[in-house]
Amino acid sequence: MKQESEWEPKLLGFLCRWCSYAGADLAGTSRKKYPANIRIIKVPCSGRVDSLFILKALRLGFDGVLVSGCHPGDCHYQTGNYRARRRIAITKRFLEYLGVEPQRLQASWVSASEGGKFSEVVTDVTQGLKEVGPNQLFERKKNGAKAKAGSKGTA
Amino acid sequence: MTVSDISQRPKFFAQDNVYLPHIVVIEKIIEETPGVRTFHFNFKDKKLAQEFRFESGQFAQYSVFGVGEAPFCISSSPTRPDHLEFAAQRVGRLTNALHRLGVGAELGFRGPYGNSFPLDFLKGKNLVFVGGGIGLAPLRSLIWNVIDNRNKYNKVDIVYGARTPIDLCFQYDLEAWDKDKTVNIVTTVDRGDDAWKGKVGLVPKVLEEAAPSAKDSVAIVCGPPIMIRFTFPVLEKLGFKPAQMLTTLEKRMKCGIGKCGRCNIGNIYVCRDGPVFSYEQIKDFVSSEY
Amino acid sequence: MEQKLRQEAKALLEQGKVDWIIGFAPGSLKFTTTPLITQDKDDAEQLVINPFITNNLANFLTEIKGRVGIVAKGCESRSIVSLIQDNKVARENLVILAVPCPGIIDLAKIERLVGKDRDELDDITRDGDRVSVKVDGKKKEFPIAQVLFDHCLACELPTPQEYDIILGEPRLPAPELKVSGQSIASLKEMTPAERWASWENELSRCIRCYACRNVCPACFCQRCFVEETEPQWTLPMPHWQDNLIFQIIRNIHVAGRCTDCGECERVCPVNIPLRSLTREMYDIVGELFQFKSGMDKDALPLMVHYEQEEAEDFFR
Amino acid sequence: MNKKVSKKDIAQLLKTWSQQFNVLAPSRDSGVAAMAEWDGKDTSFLDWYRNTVVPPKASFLPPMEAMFRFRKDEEGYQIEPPAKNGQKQLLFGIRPCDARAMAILDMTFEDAYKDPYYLEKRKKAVLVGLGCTNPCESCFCTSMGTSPTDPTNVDLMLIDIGDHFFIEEVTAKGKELIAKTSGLKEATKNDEAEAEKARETAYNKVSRKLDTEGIKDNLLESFDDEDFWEKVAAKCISCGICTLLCPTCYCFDINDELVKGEGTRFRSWDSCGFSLYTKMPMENPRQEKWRRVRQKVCHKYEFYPMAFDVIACTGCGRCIRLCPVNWDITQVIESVPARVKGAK
Repeated sequence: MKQESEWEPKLLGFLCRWCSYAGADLAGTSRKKYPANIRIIKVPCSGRVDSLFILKALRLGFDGVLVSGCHPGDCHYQTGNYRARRRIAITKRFLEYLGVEPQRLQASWVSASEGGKFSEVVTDVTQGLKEVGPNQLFERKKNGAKAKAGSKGTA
Repeated sequence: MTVSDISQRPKFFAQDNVYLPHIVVIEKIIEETPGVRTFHFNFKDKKLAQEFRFESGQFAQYSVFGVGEAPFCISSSPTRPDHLEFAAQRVGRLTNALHRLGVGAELGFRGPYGNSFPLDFLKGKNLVFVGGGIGLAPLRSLIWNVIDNRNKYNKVDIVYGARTPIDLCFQYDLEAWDKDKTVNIVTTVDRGDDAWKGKVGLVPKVLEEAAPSAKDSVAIVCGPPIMIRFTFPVLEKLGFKPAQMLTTLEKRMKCGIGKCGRCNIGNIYVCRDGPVFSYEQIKDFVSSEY
Repeated sequence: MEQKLRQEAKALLEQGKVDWIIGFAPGSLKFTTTPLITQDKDDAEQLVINPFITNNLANFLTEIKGRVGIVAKGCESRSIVSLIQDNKVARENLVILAVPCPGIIDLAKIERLVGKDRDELDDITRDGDRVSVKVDGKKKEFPIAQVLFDHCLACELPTPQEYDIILGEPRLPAPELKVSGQSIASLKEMTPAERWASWENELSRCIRCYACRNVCPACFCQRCFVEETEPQWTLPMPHWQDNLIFQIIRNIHVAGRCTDCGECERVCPVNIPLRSLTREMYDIVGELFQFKSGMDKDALPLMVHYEQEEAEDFFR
Repeated sequence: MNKKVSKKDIAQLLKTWSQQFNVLAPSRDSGVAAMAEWDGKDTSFLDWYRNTVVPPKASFLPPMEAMFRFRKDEEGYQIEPPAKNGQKQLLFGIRPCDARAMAILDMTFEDAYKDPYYLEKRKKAVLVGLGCTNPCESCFCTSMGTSPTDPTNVDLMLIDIGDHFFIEEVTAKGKELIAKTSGLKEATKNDEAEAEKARETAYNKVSRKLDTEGIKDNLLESFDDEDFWEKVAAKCISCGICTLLCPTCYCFDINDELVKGEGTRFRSWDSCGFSLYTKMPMENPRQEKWRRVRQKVCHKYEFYPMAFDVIACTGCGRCIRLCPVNWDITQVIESVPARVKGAK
């Protein structure tokens, strides 16, 4: 077993190619430091990110997911990020209701020129994940609290 | 129809658990058409390779581990046992994964399952093979079987078609049969191209023109369901009785042994009671379920 | 009300105004009804309206071709409106026969109250806001708040807004949110870990019969994501992990379409409290976007529309 | 001489049997009745139990089951069959309809290629039947070749005679078990008469009837009657309740799961009611709903009788009482056109 302190969270980032992905690039070329915990998937628009991607990432064991797109009003496709915002909003709220820690799904607006902001976001999100610990959502053995008895005593 | 007697079939290959696959290794891959590949393979365990027996028309379940399992007929002939072959068209999840594999890759194999072409019944008869697209795969097992025992059978006619010239599978076989003076082959395509010298037209139509005699003949048909549906009436017109028409069917299968419940046509399970049927056996259901 | 319905339905078919009538007929078991989907005017005689018309008939609209006369309670009318928003059905092909609905009786609640199964009861009758149950020759009375479905107690639209013919006097909503929201409230009292564990436990019973999905008018995809093979998002087998993902995504997909008709929870053969998922999503959508499903047929669907400024608070 | 056991001693009896068997008994998880591992004390099911929601087939053909594991190493793929579980199951309280269903399932799993997973568990198991005293409104077992107290397909049959259960020793396996079980009382002549009376009372309580005379031929004749099947299927929502929870339905799916290099092949319940059930990449022979409904009805009442000479329905009534739209198999069978015409 690894020590608690050695554990590093794995973060999956879905970055819009028009802004946040370029922002990440800029962070790299301008030597802004950010944690190596993030694995990046380039998407054509934050609006491309289906809630399924997020769930699948958590199911596969990623400790957190970051969706990042263009600032409101700046979408290359006019409205993609607005749609993403609605979708991520309900996904996030719903997952939190189910018992997923809020830190595991994060979203940000990062433009192509905001290399600094990108590194801050990743640092911040990674820190948040370190606080909640490894994702064991889908690994847990059956130990759930018994729900209260319902009906249908017979078939 | 009662439950199939499987005692006369080559023994299925399994430890004591019919669901456990054996490991086979891909030895060669032939690109038949843009979407179809033939895989030559052999058992990893040399002893099993020696012991394995099957008959023309039988199929097996092939696993790509981690993706799943699917049935394909064994398309090579038991008369040429140095390796086994099957052909797969890239159409779904499993076949996509299959087409990503290279020589040396390992597959799971369990079988052989199902019945086979009734060689005793075919003996001494004129044989008319009617194939479409990848439907030639099960037929070619039998055709090579017949050619390797040529004196046991009478006249052999082959009518084979595909959508376009590049969709013709097993072109090396077609050439070989074309050269073979003991068999008569007609190849057709739905749409020709500039280089195409053969016939143009749908298989049932070309079959009707070729008009093979029904006397002492058996027709063996395999192809896409739509082709099968249109070929039977043509054969009937040519004087073939339902008992003189054989086909081999393809259905969705999971278990391959008559348990999982998907491949039935009426009370017949394609995997257990087939895949080879006479038209007589399935004609009640064929209009509505196939 | 029943007589009027039968006359209207028969006339609609006779005059060729509709090709189909969808309504409720008596079921084959005590206290049940069954959907009646017919083209035969004589079948109109079988139509009933009673406290057991549970199904959401809007579910059948997407698979029926032609003009349809449909019996609709408030929740059905909302589902119909939602389908109109999504261009799944055309308003001009529908004749909506509105039933002002006083709420549907939840037999499972009665079973729990009297400790008997539904087929052991002699009679259930409703009189205003009391329901009396006859069992073993004795009569027991309950206030409706104890025996109606939770979703009926939360009903915001007992009388359809969108209709062509109305059967009876309109009813006003009288939501009892406190009673109907009990199960969600008790879930919210738990810690996140306890909640997740509770869902793990509930979803472990799931057998993947997909009744929740197939009974849902808002689940109209031709091919559901759980059955997709390339890529295969979840395995089509009852692993609790995959079951839970199925429910999460299903709820996200029907957000803004779900009208809290409660059918998913009613039909679940293994008693998974699915309404505690759907209702929470309903409330989230209402809170974040002030969106109420199936209220306005000219409104844009939730996920098609957006406002310049909304739901910003958690974006960095 | 037959034995009897006091209702108060059932816990003791199950405890005794627990030493030798993995005892399963009716239990409720969140109100859903199923056969589950007995907890060592609770016999309250004797009061509430009528039948389970999840049929006992689940003990032999579980909703989901690992077939084998696979792993890739330097030498290629390694297959690891499941460890043989030596445990013997004792199902206490199985109903005669479900016991008959087990006998029907045996036919499929014994046929031609033997199914090792099912048979391994099934062969070792002991079925202890519990006669019904309070059949459901949806039950029609007496029309399907069995009855609320039918002992045919169990090893032991218990019949409620008031304070006691009368024990009918049916098979050699059952007799052997009783011989090894101490603390049982001898049943008297009077007990035997009581048992007979209980059988009759229970039989008469099953009110739903279905005439199945000639149904196989009627269905064959009506097979192509598309109008009829479309009408029958109209309200079906294509869910899997009636099939997955049917005690005689056995269809399954096979899937591979691969997690971090460790693979498992699973089989899991599947249903012919699902629209993608027969879907092949290019073609789906049962795309339309009525074809799937026809398959379900005909499989039970036509194809199974053709293959095994028995209707694959035991009248347990689950499909009727659990159906979301009250699709009722008995009404459907009654209305098959060839019967209505007078072939009946």
